[in-house]
Amino acid sequence: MNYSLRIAGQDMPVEAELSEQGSVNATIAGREVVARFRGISPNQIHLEVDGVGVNAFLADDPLGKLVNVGGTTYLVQDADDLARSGPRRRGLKELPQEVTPPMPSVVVRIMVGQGDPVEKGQGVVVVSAMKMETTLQAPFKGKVLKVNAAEGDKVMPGQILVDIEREAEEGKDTQ
Amino acid sequence: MNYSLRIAGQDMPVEAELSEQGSVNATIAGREVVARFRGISPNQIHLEVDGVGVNAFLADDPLGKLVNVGGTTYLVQDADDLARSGPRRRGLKELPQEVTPPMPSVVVRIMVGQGDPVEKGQGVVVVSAMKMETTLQAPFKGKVLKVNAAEGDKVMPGQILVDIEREAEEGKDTQ
Amino acid sequence: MFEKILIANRGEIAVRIIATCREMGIRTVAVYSEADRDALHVLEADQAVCLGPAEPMESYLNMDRIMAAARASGARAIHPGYGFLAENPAFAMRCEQEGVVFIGPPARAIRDLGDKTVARRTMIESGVPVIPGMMQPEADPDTLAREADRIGYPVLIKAAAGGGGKGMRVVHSPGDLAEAAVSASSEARSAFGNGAIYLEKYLEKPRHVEFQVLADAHGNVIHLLERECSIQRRHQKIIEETPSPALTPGLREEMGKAATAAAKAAGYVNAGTVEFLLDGQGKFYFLEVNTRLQVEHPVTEMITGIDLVRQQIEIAAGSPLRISQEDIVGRGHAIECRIYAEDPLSAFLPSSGKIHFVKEPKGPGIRTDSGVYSGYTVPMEYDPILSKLITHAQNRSECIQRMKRALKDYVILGVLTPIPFLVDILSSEAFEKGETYTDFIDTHFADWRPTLEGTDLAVLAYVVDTLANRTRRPSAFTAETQACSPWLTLGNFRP
Amino acid sequence: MFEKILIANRGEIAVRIIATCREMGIRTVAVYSEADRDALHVLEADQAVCLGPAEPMESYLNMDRIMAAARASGARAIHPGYGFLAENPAFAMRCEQEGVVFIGPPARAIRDLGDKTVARRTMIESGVPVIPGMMQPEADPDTLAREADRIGYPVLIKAAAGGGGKGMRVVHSPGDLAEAAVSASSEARSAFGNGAIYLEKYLEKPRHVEFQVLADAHGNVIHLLERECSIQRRHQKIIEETPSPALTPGLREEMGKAATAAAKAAGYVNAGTVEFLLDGQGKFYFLEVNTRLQVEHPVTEMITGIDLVRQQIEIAAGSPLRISQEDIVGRGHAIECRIYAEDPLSAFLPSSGKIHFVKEPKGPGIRTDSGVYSGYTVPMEYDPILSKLITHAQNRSECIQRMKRALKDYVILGVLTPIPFLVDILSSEAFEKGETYTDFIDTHFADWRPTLEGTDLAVLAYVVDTLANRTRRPSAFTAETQACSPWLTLGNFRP
Repeated sequence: MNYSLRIAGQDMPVEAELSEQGSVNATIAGREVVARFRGISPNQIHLEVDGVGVNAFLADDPLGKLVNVGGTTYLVQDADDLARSGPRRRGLKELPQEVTPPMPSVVVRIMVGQGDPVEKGQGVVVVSAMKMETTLQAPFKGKVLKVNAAEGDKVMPGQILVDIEREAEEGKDTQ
Repeated sequence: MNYSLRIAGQDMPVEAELSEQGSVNATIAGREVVARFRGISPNQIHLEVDGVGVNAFLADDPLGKLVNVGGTTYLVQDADDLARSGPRRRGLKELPQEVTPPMPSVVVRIMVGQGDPVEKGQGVVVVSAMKMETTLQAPFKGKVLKVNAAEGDKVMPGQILVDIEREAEEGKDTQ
Repeated sequence: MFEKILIANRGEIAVRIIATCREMGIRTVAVYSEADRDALHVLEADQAVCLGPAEPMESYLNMDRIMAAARASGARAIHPGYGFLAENPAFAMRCEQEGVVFIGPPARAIRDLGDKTVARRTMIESGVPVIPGMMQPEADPDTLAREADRIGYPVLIKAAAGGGGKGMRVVHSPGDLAEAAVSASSEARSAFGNGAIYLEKYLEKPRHVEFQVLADAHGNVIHLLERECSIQRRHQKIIEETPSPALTPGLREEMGKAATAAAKAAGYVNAGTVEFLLDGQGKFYFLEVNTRLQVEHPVTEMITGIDLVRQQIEIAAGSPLRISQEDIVGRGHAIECRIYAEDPLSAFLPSSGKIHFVKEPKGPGIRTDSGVYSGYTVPMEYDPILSKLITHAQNRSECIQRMKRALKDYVILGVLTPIPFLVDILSSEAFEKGETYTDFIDTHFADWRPTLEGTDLAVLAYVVDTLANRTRRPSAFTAETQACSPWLTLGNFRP
Repeated sequence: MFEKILIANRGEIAVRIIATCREMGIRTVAVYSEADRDALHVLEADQAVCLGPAEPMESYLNMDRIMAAARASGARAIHPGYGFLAENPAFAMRCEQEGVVFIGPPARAIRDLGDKTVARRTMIESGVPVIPGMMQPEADPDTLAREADRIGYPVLIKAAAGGGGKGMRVVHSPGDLAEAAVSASSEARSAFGNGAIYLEKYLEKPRHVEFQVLADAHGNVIHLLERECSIQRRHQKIIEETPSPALTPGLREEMGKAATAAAKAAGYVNAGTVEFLLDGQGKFYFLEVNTRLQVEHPVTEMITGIDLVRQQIEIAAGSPLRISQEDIVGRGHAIECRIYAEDPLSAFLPSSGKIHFVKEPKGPGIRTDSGVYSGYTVPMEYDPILSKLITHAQNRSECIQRMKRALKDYVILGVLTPIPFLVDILSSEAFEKGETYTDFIDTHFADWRPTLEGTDLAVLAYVVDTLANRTRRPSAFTAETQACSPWLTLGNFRP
C-alpha cells in the first residue's frame, strides 16, 4: 500500500506491506524499515525495529490517528484524505484571518463597537476558557462592520465574533 | 426481563427492566432495588443504589460474567443457560470421582501400577503446575485398571490419568 | 472523628482527598456540576450531589447549594480542596455559622491573610521581611500609576484575593499599566469573586521558595520544610521540588522559623503555606500565605512521609498535632510535574476534549494524582489540570532521572499536554544545575520546539495499525472535540 | 557503569529491574520463553531474546542460551532477579569465567550460603545462633529417620539448595517422613536443579524476621533494617512488613549486628538477606541467607528511601557504598501483599488463564510492582505471582488502613486471586495486634470463607450490563482457559 501521511507539518510518502504474519516492510520518505510488530491491546502496538523494542500507543481522533512514541504524541493524518476533504484546517499558529476563538470560550469583554476603526493586532475581544483570558486581535487594519457576540456568550472556534472590513494597506495587502 | 442467575453457589431469581435512560428497577430474590447506572468504560459500570455510589467492573468469561464489586470478584452465570448446556461442571471443592488434574499440569510421579489395589484417598499421581506439586488421590477404594499417563506428560483437567475399578464398600457405596 | 465529609471541589484534588477519607473510614460526599457528571471524583465518592450548571458561580462557587448538599447528605465537615471556595472567608464563616466544620483555617485568618495588604502589614509587624509594594488594594488608574512610579518599574499587579497566577501581570512600562490592570482585575473577579488588585516591586531572577506549615487549635505550629516552585509559565507553577537546590541548612532553619512565626502572627490553624521570594544573596521576602492545601503538597508528603490531608482532617476535628518539629526530617528528593491539558507550543493555551486513552507511568518512587481516565472528556469550564506526576528518589539527580523516565511513560491521547516540554526542561543543564529562577522558562525555553525524533516510528505504527486492520471501539466524538481539537497545532508545526 | 544489562528473569521482578536500569540510562535485554512472548518484561525492555520452549530447563534455567543471549546482545552484566538462576553458584561462576558481570554475590558465597548445612557451620563458627538440626544433607531414609528422632518431632524438611518454601515439609510423626522426603526432594530438584534435603527442628509459633544487607566489594557491610514475613501459606510468604511489630530498638540493633556479622563471615558482596526465626522470648536463630534480591524488597525501599536494584548494580560495577549504617533510618511503616494467581478457597491452587481486565489501585503511598496487564494470559509453567501491592504510611495502623483500601480497589478479572482473603487478614484483630507468627493462617484462617456481601450488587451489575446491551471487545478465549477456569470454585462455593 502507498500512503501519503502528514505528521508534524511534513508530508511523508510511505510504502508498506505486511510481508508475513507479524512483520512489516516499509519505505518511509525513502528510508527502508523492516519491523516486527504485534498488537498488545486495542491502543498498543509493540514494534521491533533493528532489534530494538518500541511501544506505540494509538487512538483514533476525528482529525487522524494519535500516535505516542517515546513520550511524544503525534497526529498522523492521511494527506490524500485531507486533500479530498477540502482545504486544510487552519492551525492555531498561523496568522488568523478572522476574529474567532481558538477554543470553546466565554466572551469576557468586547473592546470595539460597530463602525470603529481598528489597527492590525489591536485587541478587539477578550475571551476566557478554562479560567484563562485570551485577547483576540484584529487580523488587519480596517473598520468594524458588525459585532456578532455579547459579553457572557459561549462561543466556538470558527464562529466569527467581529466582522472587520479590511482597509487597503500600502503595498502587498492590496494585491 | 426475568433471569435465573447463579452466583456463589446460589440461584437467584431476578426480574429487571430499565425503566428509563439510566435507571433500573429490579427484584433480586424478592428484594426490590432501584438504581441509577451509567457505563464508564467497556469494563466499568457505576451504580447508585439508595444514594450510594458503587463501581462494578465486568468482563466476559466463557463460563459467565465476572463481576467485581467492593474488592471481591464473582462469577455470575445464567442458570437457564447452564441447564440448557447440560450438567453443571464439577467444581474443585467437590469430591472428585476421577483422577484428573485440577489445572493444566505436568505429571511428576506415578505411584501405582496396573492391577494395584488402592484405598480411598490414597495418593496415586503427583502433578506439578506453576512450580507446585499436588497429589491426586484415589476417589474410592478399588483396583487400578489402567494408567493413562507417564511421568513428564502434560495433562489437562478432565483427562483421566488413572482408571480405577470401584470396589463395593459396605453400606451406601454399593447402592 | 467525622463520619462523613463533603468535598467542595472536583478533579484530581477531590480524588486525592477521597483516598485519605476512605483510609480513615470516613464516608465521602462529592459535589459536581452538570459538566462533571462523569468526573472521576463523582465515581470515587460514596455519594454525589449535583450542584447545578457548569458555570462555577452556579456550582462549585455556589455556597447556598454546597451548604444545602452538606445538610441533605448529613456531612458534618467540608474539605474545600484548593481553588474555588478554599480561600473564601465568607464560606468558612458560613460553615462556622451553620455548624459544619470547615477543614481549613478560621475565617478570620483566611480574610486577613487573603487580603495581601493586611497580610503584609501583619508580617511587617512581626518582623518578617516583605517586598516593597502597596499597602492597600486600589482600583483608580491614576493612583496605580503613581504607586508604580514610586515603587519603580517593573511592577507586578497582583489580585488581593487570589493566588496561582490568576489576576497577575508584570508591567514593564507605564503605557501598559492601565489595560493590564483592567484585565487582571477582571480575571481576579472571575476567579475569586473579588477584583481588588495592588502593586508590588517585581524582583528579577528570584526563586519561589515556600514552607508548608501545620498548626493545630492548641497553639502548636510546625513547618514541614520547603518546596521550590520557581519553574512557572504564565505565573503558574508547573514543576515543584523539595528540597530546594538553593537552601543551606542554616537558611532553611531561618526561613522555617519565619514561616512558623508568620503562621503564629496570623493566628493560623490547619495546613497552610508561607511563600517567599529568595534572591541570589540568600535574602528572602514574604510573598503571601496560601490558606489551603497546595497543588504541590505531594512533594512534601513524599519526603516527610506525612499525609497532609489526614493532618488537615485531624486538626479540623480538634486533635492536637502528634508530630513535633524534631520529627520532621526530609528523606531524599521529590519533584512534581503538573500535567495540564494545554499546548506548550501555543502559549500553553488550554486544550479541552475527549481523552481517548491514558496510561500512567509506574514503578518505585512514582505517584500520580489524577482526575482523568480513558474515555473522559475534559470540560472547558475549569482549570485544565489533568493530573500531577510526582517522583521520589534518594537524591536530586536520581529523582530527575526517575521523573524523565516516568514522563516518557505517561501516555495521554486526545488532549495536548506539556509532557515533551517537561522532559526537555528536566534534561536541561540549567535545571540539572539547580539554576531554577522564576524566569527559567522565559530564559531557557521561550522558543522551545519539540525534537520530534519519533516521526518515522509514529508513521510506522500508523501503517501497521491501518494495514493490520485493527479495530478499536469507536470513540464517541463530540462536536465540541471536533471543533476545538488542538492537534492542529502540532500537526502544523514546522521544525 | 554498564551500558547494557541482560535480565535473566521474567514477570514483575524483570519489569521492576528494567525500571531502575532505564532511570540509570542503562539499556536492557529481556530474555523470554516461547510461553512469554507477550509478557510485560518483553514489552518493556529495549531488546528481547527468545531462549526456547516454555519448560524452565529449556529457557530461564538454560545457562548456555542465556550466556549466548548476553554475547549476542552485547550485555556486559546479568541481573538474575529472584528464583531461576539467581542462587545458582554454577551460573555465577560461569558469568565470571566468560567475563560477564553477575549482579549478585560471588559464586563462592552463593555456594557456601546456598548449601544450608555449610551456612549453618559458618554461622556457628561466627557465634550466630542457629536452630538445632542436621549439618549435612542426606538422602537415605533410615538416616533421615534417625536424625529426626535425635532432633525430635516435629521436624522440618528443607531443600539444601532452595528457598521460598519450595521443597519444604513439616513432618509431625515418623510415619509421614519417608513420603514427605521424596516429595520434597523431587520438588527441590525441579525448582533448583538440586534435590538435596536436610532436617531441622521445627519451632512452634516463631516469627520470620529477616534483615536486608548490602555489602560492597571494598569490605563495607551495612544492614537496611528488618522485614517481618511471618504471614505465610504453604510455607510461602504472602504478607511482609517493616518494621516488625515484635522488635524493640535493642533487639533490632542486636539482630542487625548479627546480620552484618553473618554477611562478613560469608565474604558476602551485593544485596542479600539474612533470615532469622524469632521466638516469643526475643531469642533469634539464624535460618539462612538469601543470596539475591528478595520478592519483598520493596517494603525496605519504602521505609529507607533506597533503591535496592540501583545499589545492586552500583556494587556490581565496583562502586563503594555511598551510604553508611548511620544513614539508615526507617521512616514510617510499609506492608507488601503478594498477589498470586491462586484460589484461596482451594488450598491456594494456582490459577492460570487470561486476564480480561486489570485495574490497579492508586493514591499516596501505594506502589504496585506488576508483571501483568489487561489481555495478558498467565502461563501455567511458572511461579503464579502476578504482582505485589505495597503501601507505605506514617505508622502501622495507617499503613494497614491504606492497604485494605488499596486491595479493595485492585480489580483483576480472569484469574482468581487471594485479594478478599488478604483484606480479611488485614482486618483481623490478630493482625492488627501484630500477633504475626508463622502459623498465623493455620491458626486464624484455616477455614476462611469470603463474606460475599456484594452478591446483590454483582447480580444487579450483571443485569444492567446485559439489558443495556453493552458490548465488549470479545476476548479471545483459548481452549486452555476454558479447560481450567478456576471460577468454578467460587461459583460452586456454598457459604
